[in-house]
Amino acid sequence: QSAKPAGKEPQAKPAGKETPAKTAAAPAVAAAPAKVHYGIGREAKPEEIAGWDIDVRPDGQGLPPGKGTARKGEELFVTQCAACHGEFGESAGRWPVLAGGAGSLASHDPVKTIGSYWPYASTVIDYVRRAMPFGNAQSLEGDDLYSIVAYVLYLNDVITDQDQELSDKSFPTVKLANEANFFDDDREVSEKAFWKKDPCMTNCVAGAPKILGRARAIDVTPEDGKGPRVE
Amino acid sequence: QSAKPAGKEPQAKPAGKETPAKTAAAPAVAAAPAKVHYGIGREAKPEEIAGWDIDVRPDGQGLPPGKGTARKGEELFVTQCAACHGEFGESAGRWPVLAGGAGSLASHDPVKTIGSYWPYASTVIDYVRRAMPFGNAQSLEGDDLYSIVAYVLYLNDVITDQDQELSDKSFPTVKLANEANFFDDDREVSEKAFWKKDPCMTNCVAGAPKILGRARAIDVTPEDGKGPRVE
Amino acid sequence: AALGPGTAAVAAEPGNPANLPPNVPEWSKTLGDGVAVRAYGKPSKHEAHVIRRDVEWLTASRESSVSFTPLHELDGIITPNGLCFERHHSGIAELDPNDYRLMIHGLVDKPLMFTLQDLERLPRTNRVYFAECAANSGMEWRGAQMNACQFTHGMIHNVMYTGVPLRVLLEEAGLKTNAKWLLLEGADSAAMTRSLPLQKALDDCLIAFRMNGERLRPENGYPVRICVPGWEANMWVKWLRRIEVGDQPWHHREETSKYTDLLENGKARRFTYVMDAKSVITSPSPQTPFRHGRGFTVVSGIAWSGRGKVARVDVTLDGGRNWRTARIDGPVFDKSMVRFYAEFDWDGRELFLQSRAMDETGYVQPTKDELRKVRGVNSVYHNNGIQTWRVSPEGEVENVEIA
Amino acid sequence: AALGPGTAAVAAEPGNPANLPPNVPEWSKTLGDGVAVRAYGKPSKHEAHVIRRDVEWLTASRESSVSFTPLHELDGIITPNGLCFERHHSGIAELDPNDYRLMIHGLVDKPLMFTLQDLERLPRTNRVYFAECAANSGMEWRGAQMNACQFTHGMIHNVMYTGVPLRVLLEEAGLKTNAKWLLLEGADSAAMTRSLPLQKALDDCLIAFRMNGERLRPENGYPVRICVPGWEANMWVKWLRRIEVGDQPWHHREETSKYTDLLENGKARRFTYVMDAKSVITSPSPQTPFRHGRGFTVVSGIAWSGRGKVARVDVTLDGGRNWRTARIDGPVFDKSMVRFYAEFDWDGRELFLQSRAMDETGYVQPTKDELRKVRGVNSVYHNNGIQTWRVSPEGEVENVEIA
Ligand code: HEC
Ligand code: HEC
Ligand SMILES: [Ca+2]
Ligand SMILES: [Ca+2]
Ligand SMILES: [Ca+2]
Ligand SMILES: [Ca+2]
Ligand SMILES: [Ca+2]
Ligand SMILES: [Ca+2]
Ligand SMILES: [Co+2]
Ligand SMILES: [Co+2]
Repeated sequence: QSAKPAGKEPQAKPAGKETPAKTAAAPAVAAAPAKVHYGIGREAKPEEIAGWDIDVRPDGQGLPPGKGTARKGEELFVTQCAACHGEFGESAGRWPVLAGGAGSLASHDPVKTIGSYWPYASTVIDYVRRAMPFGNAQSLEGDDLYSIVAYVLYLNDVITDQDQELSDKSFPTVKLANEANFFDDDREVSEKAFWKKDPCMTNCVAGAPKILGRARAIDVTPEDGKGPRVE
Repeated sequence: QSAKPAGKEPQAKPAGKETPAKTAAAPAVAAAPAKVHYGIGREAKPEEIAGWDIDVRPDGQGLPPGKGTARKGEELFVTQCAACHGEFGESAGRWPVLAGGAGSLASHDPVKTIGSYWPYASTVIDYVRRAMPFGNAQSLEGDDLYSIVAYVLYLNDVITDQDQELSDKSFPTVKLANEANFFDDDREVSEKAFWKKDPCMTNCVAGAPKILGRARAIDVTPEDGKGPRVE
Repeated sequence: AALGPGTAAVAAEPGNPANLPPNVPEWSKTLGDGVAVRAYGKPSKHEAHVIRRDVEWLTASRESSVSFTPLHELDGIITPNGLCFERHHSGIAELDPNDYRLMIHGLVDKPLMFTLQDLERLPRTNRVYFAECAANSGMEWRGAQMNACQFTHGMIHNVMYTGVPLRVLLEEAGLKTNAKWLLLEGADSAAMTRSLPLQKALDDCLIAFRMNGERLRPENGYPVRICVPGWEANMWVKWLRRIEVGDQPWHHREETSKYTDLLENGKARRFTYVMDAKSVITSPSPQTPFRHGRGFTVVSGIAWSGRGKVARVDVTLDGGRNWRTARIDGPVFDKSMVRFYAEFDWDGRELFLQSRAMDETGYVQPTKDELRKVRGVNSVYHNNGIQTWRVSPEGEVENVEIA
Repeated sequence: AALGPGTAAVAAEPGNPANLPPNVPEWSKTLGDGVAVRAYGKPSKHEAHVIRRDVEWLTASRESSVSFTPLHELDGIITPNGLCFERHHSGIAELDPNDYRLMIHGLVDKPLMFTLQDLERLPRTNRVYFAECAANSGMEWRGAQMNACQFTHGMIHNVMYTGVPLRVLLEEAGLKTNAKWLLLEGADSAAMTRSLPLQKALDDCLIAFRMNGERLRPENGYPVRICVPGWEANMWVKWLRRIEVGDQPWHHREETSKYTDLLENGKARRFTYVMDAKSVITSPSPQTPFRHGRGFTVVSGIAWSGRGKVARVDVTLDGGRNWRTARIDGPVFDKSMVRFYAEFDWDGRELFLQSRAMDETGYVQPTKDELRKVRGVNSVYHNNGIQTWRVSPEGEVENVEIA
């Protein structure tokens, strides 16, 4: 017995370029020619793009020039990162943990770090460059950036030699252990049981409801201010 | 050439009493009987109604007990009303004019007052009782109310004898001159020309547009702070 | 800077070079306010000009006056609650919701008293409706007067209401067979009243307690107002405290002295409830001129009708010589605003922009002159004539009347 | 006061007798604030509890945290702008709109730079979409934890956006034949990035500059964000500054470290974009219990699906033993919230309320156990399991899990 929604409103696809050409008022004085481009916006200059194009990809595209070692990175990390992330990436207080957690992913208490979870090392350099240190973003570049990232990878046992040099040349060769454990969204296959024709409407479960757990018992709802953290 | 609105949404009539009976979830444990009343809200007590039921109709329904004369009302009006409406209802500054304007309705500058425009005297007693004095509403009752209203009607030449007594008995006999000049909305007849099948789309007016008036020239748009008033 | 017809200048690019590429602005480096610091948010400080405004000379006091919605700064069909035009007759009544009562009495089987909590236990519904003051555009009867869309057309808002159909409450009380009219009364110190025909009450009126999802705002009747869809907003009594059922209209001040339409011959129409189909171009308009010079651009506006759905909107660039049908975009609801757009390539010449709404009953928004021919210029209310904006070659926009 | 099962008490009538009939309250006698005194309005002081709230223990700092929409205090389908949940990664970037630039480059024929004014010259559209954080209900994977609808489900809002289809901008730049992915980047100091498949970009993504009629709020990306309809809100990059067109995804932090779904076997799903169909009863819920005792009452909630329209919502009063189809009321849009109601006569007994959404693809919202069976309890994201509220005979409501 299916509900009849009070009003069904088909949302048409947003207007593409064709729409105005078909339905808009052209100037009455002279019909507008069907146009391929609106001619709005100007060309972005190469130097403008260079200033903002800071992304790095796993294949190395976008890596900034520079080089560094974990040994050089340690001091920088201690000065600029450790206050939050701990001297060894173990985290100070509730700030994110950056290292550890190996072998924990299938456990009851997975610890997802660069070493234990992340699929690509390029993500570290990209992210630190764009977002860290927290509150002083986009301040790291060149050799300092490579050195800090090398130290973070060293903390994660991704590189084991403190003097191994990472650079825009060598960086793409750094591989992370967990890469193969990611797979693309497969819900439409693995969860196809959730597409049900006729969900049960009467006598779907036997017996009276039994309470298995109550949020009240856990008692972490504000204002209480205690309890587990989530990401 | 008619536009196809991007999405037409029929708004069903708001749910009446039948709707929930037909489609709502009844308690699974025991089906709710089709009900005539929801049983929500409680009976309003007569004394509660009496305190809020302040409206007055042209036929006299709702007139509060009391009596008064314009002579008695004059002093009350001067004390409580004249600061805004002027001693003779002519208005002080930009507050509403209460008297005058006879014969002005068909002119270029109609002055719509109780005497010149209003159809029913009951409206004066109802309105003054509920809304005046401005900022001290519902403060007038009984003989004071009748006296002030009598004075306002006297200012409007509706009554001409300062000592004529108005009371809940006599009030319905007071008639205003303009009553017959009101008629019910007839737009669907008198303006039926506005229902057009195919409004003109091309070459609808000959010649180039000629500017007849510009708001800029009148120059009363804020922040200028001068110009005519509207109601 | 005036450059003469057909030579509209392209404005220089705005902005502070320090914040433009290749440079990285401060906000891309340092932290901003955290979450819930703004527990109830408000617009950016750069939008401080987007506000309701009043016209000082219109009335003697702000407590009985009107503020206007900044239509020229809005898009889509939803009016944000903070910008809904206000019309108060004695200022904003500030009710404590615990003290709220709605009384229904008169020609009913059982007079009833409802708390706010009671109302929320009855079946409710969600509807989008425009509310337009009958005096909207009232300052324009004699000619172009207000040089701003906000002031020519800003006594309207369009909101999604949640409320209980009035019919449900009336049936709960039980109507006597001679019931024909309702008196609606507000709890403000104007104790605002209007007479409502029973047929409309049973059709689509809502006892509303929410607007755009949240509680009504104080200036819009918190905690309860009535929606009278398609009818003049003066009837949408705010702070609704009482409904009396009767057998005849009350002819109160707001339906005699006010909200009656004086015609040229001195006679006056009363009970002119329905708001006729109407539209206006909100951008460009005097407060939002073309600043971009020639080229492709968008004309945007709103249309509505108290008789049902808007069926079509036409736009002219040459003062009504030639019309093109505009693109209606977004939901089209019964007795709700629609949003329309007309895109075109501006060659920099002088324009006379107008829009013309049509509704599903076949009503076509008239020109101001067509309207004056039937009504004269003394009506004050119900001015739904077609608005003209002149666009100069420099892109400035002004309110004009043309032949 | 606890009266035992089946004897729910009727609350005493609220209010101060001095303000109740037959008495006439102050606000019916004296003037309130005039018009435009509140040039940009805000809610009544009696609604000060209707705010976004955060959970202090969730994160180390409010600049990277979340605040939750008070769903239990809302109705209809529009979320007021001031109450839209926030998720910032480095606080609110406060841009000057004159300094706003959107750069499009990469695999395009001509890299382009747009000002805000430029964007408003392109054909725009108005759409209502929900935006739900993929982590919404993420605290409930291992069992009932948050005793408030605001905190179990409040990382969602539903807004009418005005914007330019992303497709229009991409066609203006001209796509190279090997274009397959887009990088979206924000101007905040997290320089938030996500990779977006080109197909979605060309389908229904919007470059939005308005929400519910007015400019975006600072906390929602002022002046420009992207809407990625039906997909997790993390992709709806705020303060959008740059779009790079590429031939492969970037695998950035927000699509590797975060927003990947760890399964029980230690493997993880990535690119889980679509938000599955979901619903929740917003009232009664722990923050809005039944205060009225037995009798007729209304259960109200919201449902949504990232795959299209909600087709139907069922409600159970007995913890899923028996279901009835609820009444959907108000507009039903694609990838938008709907509002549903289920009215019933409460006899004062204990209830286990649940709602179950179905969308037009035939997807049925699963129970929490069905979900855990496929995903385990470590996924963090995409928890769309059926929520249970226990109603006690006294009308108190709590978040429970049941068998
Ligand atoms: C003031 C505190 C603070 C400092 C200093 C800081 N970080 Fe962070 N870091 C954070 C926070 C907060 C986040 C999470 C931000 C978010 O939620 O998006 C984070 C996230 C990260 C992450 C991603 C963690 C994950 O699991 O996704 C990395 C890597 C990182 N920081 C590295 C660094 C490095 C390297 C430095 C120094 C150059 C640094 N951080 C300095 C607070 C800090
Ligand atoms: C402080 C100013 C002030 C005072 C004092 C005042 N009034 Fe008024 N009066 C107003 C205003 C303002 C209005 C219009 C209110 C509105 O717009 O709804 C009004 C309207 C009226 C009207 C309706 C006018 C019309 O044309 O519709 C009448 C009648 C009236 N007042 C009578 C009185 C009487 C009688 C008193 C004294 C008992 C009084 N007023 C005292 C300000 C005042
Ligand atoms: Ca790049
Ligand atoms: Ca820690
Ligand atoms: Ca507690
Ligand atoms: Ca009465
Ligand atoms: Ca005067
Ligand atoms: Ca001026
Ligand atoms: Co009227
Ligand atoms: Co996901």
